Amino acid sequence: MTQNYAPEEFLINALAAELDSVDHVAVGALSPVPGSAALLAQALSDGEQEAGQEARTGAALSGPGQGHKMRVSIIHGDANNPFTDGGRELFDCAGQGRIGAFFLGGAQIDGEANINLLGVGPYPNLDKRFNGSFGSAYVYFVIPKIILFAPDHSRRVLVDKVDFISAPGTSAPDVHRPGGPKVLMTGKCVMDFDADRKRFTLKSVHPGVTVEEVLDNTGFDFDVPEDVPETPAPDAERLQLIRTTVGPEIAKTYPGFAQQVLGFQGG
Amino acid sequence: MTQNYAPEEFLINALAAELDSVDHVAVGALSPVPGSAALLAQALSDGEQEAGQEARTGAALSGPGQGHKMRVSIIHGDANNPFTDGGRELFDCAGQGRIGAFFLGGAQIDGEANINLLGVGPYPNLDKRFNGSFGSAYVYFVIPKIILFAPDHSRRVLVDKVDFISAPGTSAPDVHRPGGPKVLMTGKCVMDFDADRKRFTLKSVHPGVTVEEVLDNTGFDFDVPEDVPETPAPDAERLQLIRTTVGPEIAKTYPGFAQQVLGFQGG
Amino acid sequence: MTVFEDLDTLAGHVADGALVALAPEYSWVPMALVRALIRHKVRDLHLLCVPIGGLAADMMIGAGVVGTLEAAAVSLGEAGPAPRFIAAVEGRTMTMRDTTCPAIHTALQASEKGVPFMPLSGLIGSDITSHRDDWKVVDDPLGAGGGPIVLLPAIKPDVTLFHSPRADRDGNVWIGRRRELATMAHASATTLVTVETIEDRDFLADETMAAGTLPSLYVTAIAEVEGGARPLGLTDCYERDMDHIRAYGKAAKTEAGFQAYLDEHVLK
Amino acid sequence: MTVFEDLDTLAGHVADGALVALAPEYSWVPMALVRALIRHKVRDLHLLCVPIGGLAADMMIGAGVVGTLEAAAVSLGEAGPAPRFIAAVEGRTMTMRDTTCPAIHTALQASEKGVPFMPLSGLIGSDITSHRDDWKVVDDPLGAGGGPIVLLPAIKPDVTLFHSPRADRDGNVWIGRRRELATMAHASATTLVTVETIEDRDFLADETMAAGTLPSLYVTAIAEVEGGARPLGLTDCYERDMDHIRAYGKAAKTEAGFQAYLDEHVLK
Repeated sequence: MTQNYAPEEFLINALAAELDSVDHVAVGALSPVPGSAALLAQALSDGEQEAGQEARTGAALSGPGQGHKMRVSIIHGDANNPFTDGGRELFDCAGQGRIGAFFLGGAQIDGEANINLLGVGPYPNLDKRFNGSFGSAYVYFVIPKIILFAPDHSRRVLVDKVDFISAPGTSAPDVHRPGGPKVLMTGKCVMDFDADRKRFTLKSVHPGVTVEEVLDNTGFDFDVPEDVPETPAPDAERLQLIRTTVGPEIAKTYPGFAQQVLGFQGG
Repeated sequence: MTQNYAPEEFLINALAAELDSVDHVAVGALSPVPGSAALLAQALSDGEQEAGQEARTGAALSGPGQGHKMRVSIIHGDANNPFTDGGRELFDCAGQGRIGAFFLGGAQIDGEANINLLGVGPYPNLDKRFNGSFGSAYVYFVIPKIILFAPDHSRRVLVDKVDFISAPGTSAPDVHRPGGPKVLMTGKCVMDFDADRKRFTLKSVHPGVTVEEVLDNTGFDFDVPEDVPETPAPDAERLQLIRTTVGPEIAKTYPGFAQQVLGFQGG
Repeated sequence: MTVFEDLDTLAGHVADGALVALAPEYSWVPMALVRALIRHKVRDLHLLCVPIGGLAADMMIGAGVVGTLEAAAVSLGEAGPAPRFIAAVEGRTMTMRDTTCPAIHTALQASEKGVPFMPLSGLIGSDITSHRDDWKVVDDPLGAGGGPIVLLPAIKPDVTLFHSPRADRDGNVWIGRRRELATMAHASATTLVTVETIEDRDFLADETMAAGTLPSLYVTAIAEVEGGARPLGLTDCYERDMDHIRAYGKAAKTEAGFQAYLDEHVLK
Repeated sequence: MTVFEDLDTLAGHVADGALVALAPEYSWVPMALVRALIRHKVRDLHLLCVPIGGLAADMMIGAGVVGTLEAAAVSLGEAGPAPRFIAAVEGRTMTMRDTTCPAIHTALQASEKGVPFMPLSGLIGSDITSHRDDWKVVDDPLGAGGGPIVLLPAIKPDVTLFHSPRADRDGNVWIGRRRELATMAHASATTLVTVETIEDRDFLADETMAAGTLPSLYVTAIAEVEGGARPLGLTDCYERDMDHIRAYGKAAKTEAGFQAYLDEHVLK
């Protein structure tokens, strides 16, 4: 199948769809694709807003936050970084319930949505060490919509049981937990997570991917509904938005990515 | 007895003597006399430093903090206010052990050094309400040298038992308490406080005041040693320092006080 | 998203019975907004002074706006005691929750961090503590032999109110070194700000300005009100009017004198 | 009182075995000071990354400076994994205390406030928590039915290290919106700062500058070191040198390559 978009552009579009109706999306370090997805969702939300509202008056000062309907905060970003209270502010802000969605990765993710960012092997005697757990052990609890992002869909990443729980997918009922995993986006499919059942359900497969291929490459059990639709690919208008609106904005934080993947030059 | 100084100047001098060898003195709101005392102690400490050290080289950048040996922080002051972390910083700074001395007043002070800044009568049904306890319930515990300052030496202020304990003079041994009251300065005398014995001892009486007068005007029991010296009055050199060095500095925060009491004009 | 409104619309966000946190007394107090709340006849507020009340608190108490007051102290500063506060406490016409400065800062920090409580040193043996049934003295819960310590439950204001010299076009507000204003806004559900002026620039694009800026993320609505802190002062903008405050302190010693002040300076 | 020193004297304040807090990796990292510590052969540090380590931590680990590392993660960012860190953990040549970003911020805030612990949400059920015997999961000690919560003991660093664009003649240091640097300094016994330049002015006399200033009260000593964060970046001063960092990441994959890097860039 011939595509007129890069795999990253497909994922940016698919991730953005999961951010519909979120007020405030925060994006962590080293996350060009999630960051672009958030900026795309913002641009789409602005478009809806403009279509649905009266002509604005007193433009420049009519509404702060640049009039964006959705707020996007890119941590440590050279743009779209609203934080002025030091490294703790992202976490405090999340604890206050002011962040609606956030992305987490996982070197390992298991069927109960436990994530491992730390290493492989019997802790502390690891066979393979990764970077570490970052803030996952906290944000996974307090941000309502955590989107797990694992572009490498393989049995190496999607395992039956993680070797180390950086952050658990679910908690006992008496644990204060307003947040948690809702969606898993991989390079092959989208899955929804149900915390009560501690189980993923296949939501859609990406163009050219079969359910069998997903099953073959996933190390944990999950539910497969009768009909599995295809994850929508970005249309021409959407690609235009990614390249002309998102590109220049994400270039302020990830110039290399913007140039190599989205074809954005200069800035 | 004819004096060539104001009563406030006497107290500024006497309070400054109690600040000898303190690294960092903080002064709260509405405290022109303690503030002036702290600035005098700083000036005296600078004088000793200069007398005792080699000629300085590379003056401007040889030592930050203006080369003052003693640091004086005047809370909310328009000068000598080093705080940049909001209202909590004074208290955090004290909790870190970075403040050596602080002044507290008391509408009532009793013989166990309990202080009452809140009101007279059976709480909460007070007969007479005062401003409130401010930060006393905390700073009294964490700042090593609290100097109680009660210019009105009377049985109305120095009572047998306070009606309300804004902050207790002593604590049980298991309570974390690196700080507490060390000295009581009144308009008539100086007393030392011994936390182990929960008791004040008369240290000196101000010029023209007798021990009997102190006993008559104090509502609590205290120890009186065989010999009670006179509290030193400021000599000409010290008065000069108060009026020419302290005056302009305290005028930045208390212009009316500097003008009316210390005779400092302008600035 | 922050919105720009006029003063009366801004005041309309404060509902009867709300827990309202007010900027510290020595500066940045939104006096024009306080006067608007009095005109709007807002009632039964739980007013939290951070941590000390002054002219604003005294006026709101006198005008019957405050049902419960939580403060470490209330005073007019060099202008003496706060007369309506003292009358309300001595006359038992208002519920008084006595506290101490760092306890207010700490309880707001607990909400800022989204935790149910925070520990604070000191306080043990104070009658403040023995009368606060929401505070709890526990043995060191770490079990490390640290002795007893006080746990303060989080205070989560419904509304924070303050005045600032300036906001930018995006609703970011300059707070300078008054960082308690950030803690208050972080801890609160709603933050209402009056400013001297709204500038057509982006404070966050300038690292020097950004350091003293409360991001619009925490700002619900802003009204441009020149002189909005008068007769109190505002850093680098204007000094407080001590004559006015002293005259208030004198007038407000009686109910009639206070009403006359209200009629002349607030209601007309 | 803060003193002004040269870089080597500054490095001399860091004793073997000290608990050292290091500025966050994305900027303001005192690389020249880190290189000086390596040259001074400081040993057995307990290095606390606030909260993430990078080039500085990796170099210190590789050079044998670090006995214990406490960090939420270590990485060279876009230049990939931190090779000496990974070799030390996998080779068990260093004690690793795994943690999570907000736990480090919170434990420093506990020291800032002078309390023995602070609570933090989340963490329960993470293997980080189950392996930290200094963290304690307790039932809501308020007894308000809040459920279990984790208490983190205060972390009190012996020394905090960072680099800044500027200090003033009084030893006040510009930190801008990098406010974790204030928390670190507040929490630490000693704070050592390198700066691009010492300016002959008083930051605290200017309310705009004051908002982003760490007062000299918390600053032990300062050394003027131009380019002191290179090859990392410094806000509004210079960008990080990605080619250099990538070359380091490649060289440090082997012990020999790392030694060659040290010989060329640190020891010579």
